[in-house]
Amino acid sequence: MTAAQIPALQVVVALLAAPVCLILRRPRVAWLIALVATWASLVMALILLFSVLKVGPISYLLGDWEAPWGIEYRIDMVSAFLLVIVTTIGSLVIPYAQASVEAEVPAARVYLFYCMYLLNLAGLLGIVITGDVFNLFVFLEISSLSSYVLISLGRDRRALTAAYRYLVMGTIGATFYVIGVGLTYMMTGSLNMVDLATLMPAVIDTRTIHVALAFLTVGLSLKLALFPLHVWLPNAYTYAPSAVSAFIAATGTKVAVYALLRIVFTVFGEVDVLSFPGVQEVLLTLAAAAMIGASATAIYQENVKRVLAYSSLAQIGYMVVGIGMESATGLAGSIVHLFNHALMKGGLFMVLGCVFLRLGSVEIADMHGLAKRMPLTMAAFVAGGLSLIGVPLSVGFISKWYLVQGALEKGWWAAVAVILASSILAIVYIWRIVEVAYFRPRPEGAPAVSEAPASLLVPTWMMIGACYYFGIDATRTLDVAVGAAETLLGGLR
Amino acid sequence: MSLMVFMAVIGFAVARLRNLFGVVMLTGIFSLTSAVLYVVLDAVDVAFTEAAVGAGIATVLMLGTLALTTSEEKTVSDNKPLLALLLVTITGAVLIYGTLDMPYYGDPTAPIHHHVAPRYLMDSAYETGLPNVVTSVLASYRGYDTLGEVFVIFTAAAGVLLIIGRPQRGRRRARRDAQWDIEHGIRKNVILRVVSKLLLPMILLFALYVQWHGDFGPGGGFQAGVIFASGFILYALIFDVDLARAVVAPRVSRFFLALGVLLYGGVGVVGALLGGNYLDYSVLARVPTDGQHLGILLVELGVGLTVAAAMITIFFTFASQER
Amino acid sequence: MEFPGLINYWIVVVLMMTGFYIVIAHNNLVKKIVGLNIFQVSMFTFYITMAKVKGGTAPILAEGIAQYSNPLPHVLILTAIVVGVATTALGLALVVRIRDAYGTVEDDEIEAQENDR
Amino acid sequence: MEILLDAVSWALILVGSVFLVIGGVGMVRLPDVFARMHGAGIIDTMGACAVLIGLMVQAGLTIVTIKLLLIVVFIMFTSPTTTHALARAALGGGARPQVADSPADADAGEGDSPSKT
Repeated sequence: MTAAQIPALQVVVALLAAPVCLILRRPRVAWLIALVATWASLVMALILLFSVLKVGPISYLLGDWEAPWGIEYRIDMVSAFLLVIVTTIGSLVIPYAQASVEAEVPAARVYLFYCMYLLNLAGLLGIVITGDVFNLFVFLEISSLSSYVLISLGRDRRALTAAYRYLVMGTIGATFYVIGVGLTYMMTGSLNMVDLATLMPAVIDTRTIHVALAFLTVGLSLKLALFPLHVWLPNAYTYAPSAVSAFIAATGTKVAVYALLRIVFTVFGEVDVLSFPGVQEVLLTLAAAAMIGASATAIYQENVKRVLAYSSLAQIGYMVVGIGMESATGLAGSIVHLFNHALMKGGLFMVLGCVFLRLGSVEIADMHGLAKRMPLTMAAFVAGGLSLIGVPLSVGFISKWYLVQGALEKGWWAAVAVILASSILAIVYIWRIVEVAYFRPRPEGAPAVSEAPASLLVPTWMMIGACYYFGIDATRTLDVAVGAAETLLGGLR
Repeated sequence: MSLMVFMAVIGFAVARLRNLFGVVMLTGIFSLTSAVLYVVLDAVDVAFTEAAVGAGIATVLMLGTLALTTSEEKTVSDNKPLLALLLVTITGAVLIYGTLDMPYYGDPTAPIHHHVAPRYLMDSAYETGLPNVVTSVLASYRGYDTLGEVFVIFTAAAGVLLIIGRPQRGRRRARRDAQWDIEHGIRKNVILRVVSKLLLPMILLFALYVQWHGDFGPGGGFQAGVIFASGFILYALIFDVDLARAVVAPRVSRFFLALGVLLYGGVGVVGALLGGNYLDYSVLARVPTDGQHLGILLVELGVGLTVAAAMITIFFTFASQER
Repeated sequence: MEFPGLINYWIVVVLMMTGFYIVIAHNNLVKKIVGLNIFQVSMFTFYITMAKVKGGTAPILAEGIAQYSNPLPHVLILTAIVVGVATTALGLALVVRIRDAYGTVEDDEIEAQENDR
Repeated sequence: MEILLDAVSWALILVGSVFLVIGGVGMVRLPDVFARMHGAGIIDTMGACAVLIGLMVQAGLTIVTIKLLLIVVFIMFTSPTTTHALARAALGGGARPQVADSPADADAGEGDSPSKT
């Protein structure tokens, strides 16, 4: 019985664990429930991935009502891959979060923190797995609401304004998305993605559908912080508690990119949206602006978390370039970059969590000569930084390699130049921090700082180790990514 | 149509007005007018919810925030009206451009009336056996949306607890300065107390009626939960908030908050255990329609519990803030 | 007669843009939440106007009634209303905390305080 | 008999709506908070109840009539209480009614209390 129910249980286990955390108000028990729930959803995600590899897309009817009437879960290669990404990060951040949350969240509310964390995870899983456009909005709201609350828990008072601004922009994005869904529903009469894809060619030339596509993309690009609409992201990642910024940086924007992929390639698949006049150019220029602009600003930041936030903006630019290329290799590059970036950024933010736990601040000025006191943490930072730059043998290299290959195939020299330029800028801002930590003498007045506790270091090193493991033996992630690109593009060819 | 013009006028007034109390009142009126508009447009369930939730709870919460932030007046410093106006007109123009190919208002040949909806209208009578099609679609056909939505309310309540919840060590008598006399005034005021005592049982009775009447007429879990909570909010407004907290201890409201959600999720899990997919009610009883009836009643109860507990928790957290 | 056919949608668009303008142009944090509220309520009106069928009654099955309005947008809006209230509640809770932390609810004053520290 | 019932109900509804208009105009024109409350009072009591009774006559002896009756009873309870609470709050808020309308007092009365809230 349970084998057939796994798609539903994937989301429901994490969803129902949250109220259980609320009832049992002890932090220790809440942490345990969160651990069990996240690891269970990781196991389920892996089972789903293997069954999708074997059997092909799975369809699961909620409440036994057929597709366009009831809500349907469609899991194909892309969503199974995303499920594994989100659950891996979710289950790695939990053991890490135990010590780091004790330090940053007032003790009386730690159980509520885990409740919110589980809701955020369940919301993200719900977005990835659903095959219904409106259901995606509902789970988008669950994950966004819980991430607003999680961000506002930061110790610095600016976390509150960061959460508030993210709430206002996120709600506008979600409302734009619903307007887009309303317009498509008005012209086609259905909410199911596959059903929409079949009905779309008939109505594609109407102006309403063009406007609907515009609203859907603007709404989602607000969520994934594409260049002009990224204003909320730097503050949100910088002032959130470190465990929260590690989780949100690694999964939040990735799921929004997935939703954009799903809309562009599945719902509007048959209609080859990217060949419309101007759409591809706009997307690529925005992505290029994101890559160059964000990497440049990252160099001048004082707070290391803010540096990483701006570098996330640049990495999102990479993914959007991959989407813009609309070729198998380009798309595979951006999909595999989803996974690689999640690992890198998650690992780097965890490193900063260790630094914050010991030092109480992540400003560059306070990190002089830190490597001597916290060798393991800073070594992890160097490894993560190198993989971010895209040094061979690291995951960053794999995704950059595929993106460059895709760009060469299409003959876009500008894109190749932008990718390389942004990697060079990445070297600059990573080196700036490494230089401060390793080569500056530790000032006398600085507090005596000891190495981060094992409970923080082990998950951090597992994340950074995964960066290099999947860098070297990239076969598994790559054939999933290429398969995913095929299924998405399958709609077009 | 005229109601819409009326709403547009209210919208402009809200944009112009400086005094925040006026703005909040106008938002309440805006929601009420939209509720009347929904009745005219045959959306009775939505009108019910919009009036109860949009006009009721949202306005009460905003007034609570204004009382806490004590900034009735808004400083006059619109430093970027032109840029905003430009952006708004562009979005508006794109939307109006989009409406040009839309099917005309209310024409029965529009695609949405032919693709998915006819099945709900035709078959829901004998598939779920409920006259109110909206409730059967809400709870059964698209029951998963409603589960997600109950979790949205759950997130909001837990979030408010997390953001401004203050651990209450027992019922401490809070000393309030000016606030105390006004509140004292209300408590001493006989007329209000007597009338609210008369009204309270009616409100709670009406809430239960709305809860169970959802299958046959407009009503259901959300509206019932909100009306139930408004009874307690009235009690808290008239009598002191600490008294109200004694009636519904925070721990109890937190428990019901989680209970409702677990009930809803649990019904789904039971359906899955009995062989159907998740949230499949027809396996709950021998005859499928009875199963649907049972499932929808339980699910609506779960929704009602969570929404009531969420609104009570949110209001009490707001009300017990110290300025 | 093309004219009345779309006039409803144009008014709904005007409503949406009013709400959108309030959110963008006004500094007061509570005013922004009010703007969000209006923006969402007008989006609900858009869905409900879409669902209306001329000559149709409320989708409650009763004998002798042939034409019903479309129930699906009503269900979607029931979900969206609750989402709107949840966002408003969270936004207001954040406003209260910001008021405690910064002493003001005006966006520009907050920004001024933020830059100096 | 049928025409008589219709005539009565239409008359009641017309009277009710006239009162509503008067109340509305009263709310706008009257200078003082407490005076304006009279306008609001008219709307609640005479206007709404007349229209409702007109509808009840129209609906004849059905469930709907009982529901309308309940609404009338509910309005009869709540509207005076709300007006009372409003008056008390206005007094609490510092508004003082304009008592004697002799010019001397009016200016003095006008000067110190901002009655036009």
